[in-house]
Amino acid sequence: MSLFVTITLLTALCFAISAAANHAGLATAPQSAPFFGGGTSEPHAWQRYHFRVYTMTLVFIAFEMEMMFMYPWAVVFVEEGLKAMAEMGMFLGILAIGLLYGWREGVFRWQ
Amino acid sequence: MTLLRRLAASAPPPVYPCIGPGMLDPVERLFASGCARRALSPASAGVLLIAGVVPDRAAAAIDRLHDQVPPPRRTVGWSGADEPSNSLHDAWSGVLSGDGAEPDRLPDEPPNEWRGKGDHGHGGEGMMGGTPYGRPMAMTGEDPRDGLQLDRYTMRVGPFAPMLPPGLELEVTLQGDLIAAARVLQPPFPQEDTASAPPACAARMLRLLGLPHHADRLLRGGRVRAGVLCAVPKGLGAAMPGRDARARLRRWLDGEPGAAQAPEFGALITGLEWHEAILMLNSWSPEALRRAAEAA
Amino acid sequence: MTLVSIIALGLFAVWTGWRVFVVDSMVRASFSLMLSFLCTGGIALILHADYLGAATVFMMAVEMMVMAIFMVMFMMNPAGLNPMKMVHQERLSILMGALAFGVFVGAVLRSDLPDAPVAADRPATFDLGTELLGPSMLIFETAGVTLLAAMVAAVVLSSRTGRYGEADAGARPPGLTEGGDPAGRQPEEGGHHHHHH
Amino acid sequence: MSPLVLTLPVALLAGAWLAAWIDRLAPALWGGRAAGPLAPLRDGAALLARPNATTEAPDRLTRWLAPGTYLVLAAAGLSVVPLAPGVAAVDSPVGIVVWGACEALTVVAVFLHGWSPNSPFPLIGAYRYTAIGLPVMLPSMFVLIAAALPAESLSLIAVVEAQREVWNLVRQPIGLPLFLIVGLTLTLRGPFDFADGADIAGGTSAEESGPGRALWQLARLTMLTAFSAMAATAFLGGPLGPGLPAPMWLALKTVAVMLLTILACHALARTVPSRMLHLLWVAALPLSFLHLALAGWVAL
Repeated sequence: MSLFVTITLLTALCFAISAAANHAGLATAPQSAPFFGGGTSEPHAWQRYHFRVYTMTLVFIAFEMEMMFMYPWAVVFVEEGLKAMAEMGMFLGILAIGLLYGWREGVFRWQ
Repeated sequence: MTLLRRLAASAPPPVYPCIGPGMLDPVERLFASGCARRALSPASAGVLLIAGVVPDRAAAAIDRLHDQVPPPRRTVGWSGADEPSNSLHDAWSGVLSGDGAEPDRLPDEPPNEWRGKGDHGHGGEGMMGGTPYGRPMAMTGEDPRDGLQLDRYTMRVGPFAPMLPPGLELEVTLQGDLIAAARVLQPPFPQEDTASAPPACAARMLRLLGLPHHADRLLRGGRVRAGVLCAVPKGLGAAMPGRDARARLRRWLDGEPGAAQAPEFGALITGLEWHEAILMLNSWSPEALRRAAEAA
Repeated sequence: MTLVSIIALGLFAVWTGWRVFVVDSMVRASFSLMLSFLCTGGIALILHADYLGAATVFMMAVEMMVMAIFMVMFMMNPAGLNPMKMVHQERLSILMGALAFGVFVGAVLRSDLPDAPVAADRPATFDLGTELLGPSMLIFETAGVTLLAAMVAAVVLSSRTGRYGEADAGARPPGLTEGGDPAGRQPEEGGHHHHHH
Repeated sequence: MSPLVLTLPVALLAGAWLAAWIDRLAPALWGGRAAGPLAPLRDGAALLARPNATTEAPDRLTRWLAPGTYLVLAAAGLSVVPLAPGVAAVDSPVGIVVWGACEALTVVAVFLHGWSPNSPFPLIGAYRYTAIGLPVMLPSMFVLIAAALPAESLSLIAVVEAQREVWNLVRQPIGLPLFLIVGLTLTLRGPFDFADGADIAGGTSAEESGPGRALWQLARLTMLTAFSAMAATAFLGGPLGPGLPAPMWLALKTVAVMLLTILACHALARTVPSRMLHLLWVAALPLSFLHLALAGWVAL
């Protein structure tokens, strides 16, 4: 509860500051043209942006989901002892297979 | 308010330089001396510095950059003969007080008229059509790497882009941050030999690697250890084996001059990611790039 | 205070969830959905399900970030520069939504909710860990292998490069009629592609 | 809610000023001129005295949300850090996960900052940062989970208590270097500044001026403060120490981590994003596997 209240208060404060800082008047067309070091462009910059490492993000999400199991595991690690250690070996093994496979298929590069 | 303005006036003025022929080295030394801060974009500047006599072909670009400096703004001309730091500071004080602010040079017209047009009065038509808020949307096309046909975005960069030699104008078609096509529109301006000297060239590359203090040290005549070379990927811009961007930076750091003429670089940067392409271009001296562009 | 916060978060979650279908920009839609999930994470925090709440926020931030990337990549007019309607089969959707809502509300009202308050200082994360290493070990391991399968499937389906050459080598888009010419882009002769590594 | 929350803005602002000053002292290491303690205020004033720039058809809502979110995340991250043994502004039993959530949302804030101006260089910066910022979270999770092992808890107060005998820096020596990668990424610095690089003319900040720009820079510095405090807690025993009052120890250790981060920022070169991504997955990630295995072995 205290975390929730604190974050709510902080959010209100920071967004108020941000609102005050981002107050912008009206700019003329040449003032608001995008920057190309003197050059120009016709279309909007917003586009179906070709994000080059999309496969990496998918592997990352699966990886991250597995990692979420590790937090409760860390809490009981010392208590459970060897059982937890073996568990971790298995866990890291599974993750390592995913990592090796992705590396072998070359997904951690700009495609 | 006056306290804020007094504090601001004592800060190094943020200056966006438009560098003409023969002025690259003096401008770089000016910023390395610390009397002004080089702004990487006009939006983050208060003063526009026109260094040297800029050819007519770049006049429109100067107008555009001038208007992109948020008002109030000032322009300072510099021929290289005198010490400009006083006039830069005067201009900066003028910017802060708002006296003698310069109006826009270009008319207040959007790239395409959009008000009141189209389906909703914002210039757009249907899903992708029209010119919403003055510009069309990018359209899909072939991709050089993974074959996903996503949008191609064409822009003309330069002649005063901070990551390119002054005068160089490139037409670049990007897909994401990958250069799908590139064409040289105008060659870089001719520069004095000092601008192509090994320390000056190495300093430019070091800035792109995020090491401005190392770069300043080189310009002051100091040395930089070769450990920074690891950051330049092997084989980038290799004309032949062992002659890649990393090798060229190594020669510069050792004080040896680089090649007198670069290969035709429009084709070389095609297919590269933007950061790689910019590093590669800066691994040749501005003169080498100019000769290559004029030969093509 | 607790009740008021939960109601406020719930209303905000519903509002941001509704915004997902109203805004034109894919980025705004993705992050509206993220806000909606953050609110449910906040409710879990208030109810002292600390790990569950913080983990929800963590996971949803990452997942909605990736979703925004894919939405912008593959949707027409991704920034919503032209106004558009993001919903299809509106009437049916509303009907199904109302029906689902009714079923869930009915289930909540009809079920016998437990009334055994748990002490606020109960080590819930510890209990969760013991459960994962004890009775639920098999489920936990199965989840690990399932996620590995998801990783491999994601790579197989979305990566063009690989050990056995390009994934689309020799592939032809299907024709619009049976046995007809490939629709859309014509496959290139020989499939030459410049590759840089 | 503890009244200690009121210390957060003070600590963040003081930390931001100190970090900005250390940044301006750094050139002296390479023979340049070091600036005085007023220099950050001067540069801040130079930004505040200028108007905000706008771009064509920007996303005003996200432009407003991005720096505010970044600032909130720095404050929320700092709120779970214990200021004295057993005392934190927010005593969360899952402080480590809360910090992880702040890291994840930072990627969102930086992405929105680059997306909102509708301009190519900020857009490239936003996507490039996302490509690096997401995988950087994995070493961060491994490192913090390893720090939680000897504490048998996800609470940072317990993490501090577990370091009474020996600091995690000694027990888990690879942890701090790996965590520095996270800090450099979270604060868009040096070798991991893929959002605001020089090759894209300042990246996500290229189209910004005035107070909006000042707020973004301030948020980066506050995030550095929060990160340094978190690293000091996870590896250097946080507020533990003889003689001095506990918060003083925390402050000293925070400044030590801050110095280290700023030094790494100025001394290390940034490579191209494609290569960095590859290095993160094939070098940093296996290294964090090893780190966790070693930490587990030591903890048993």
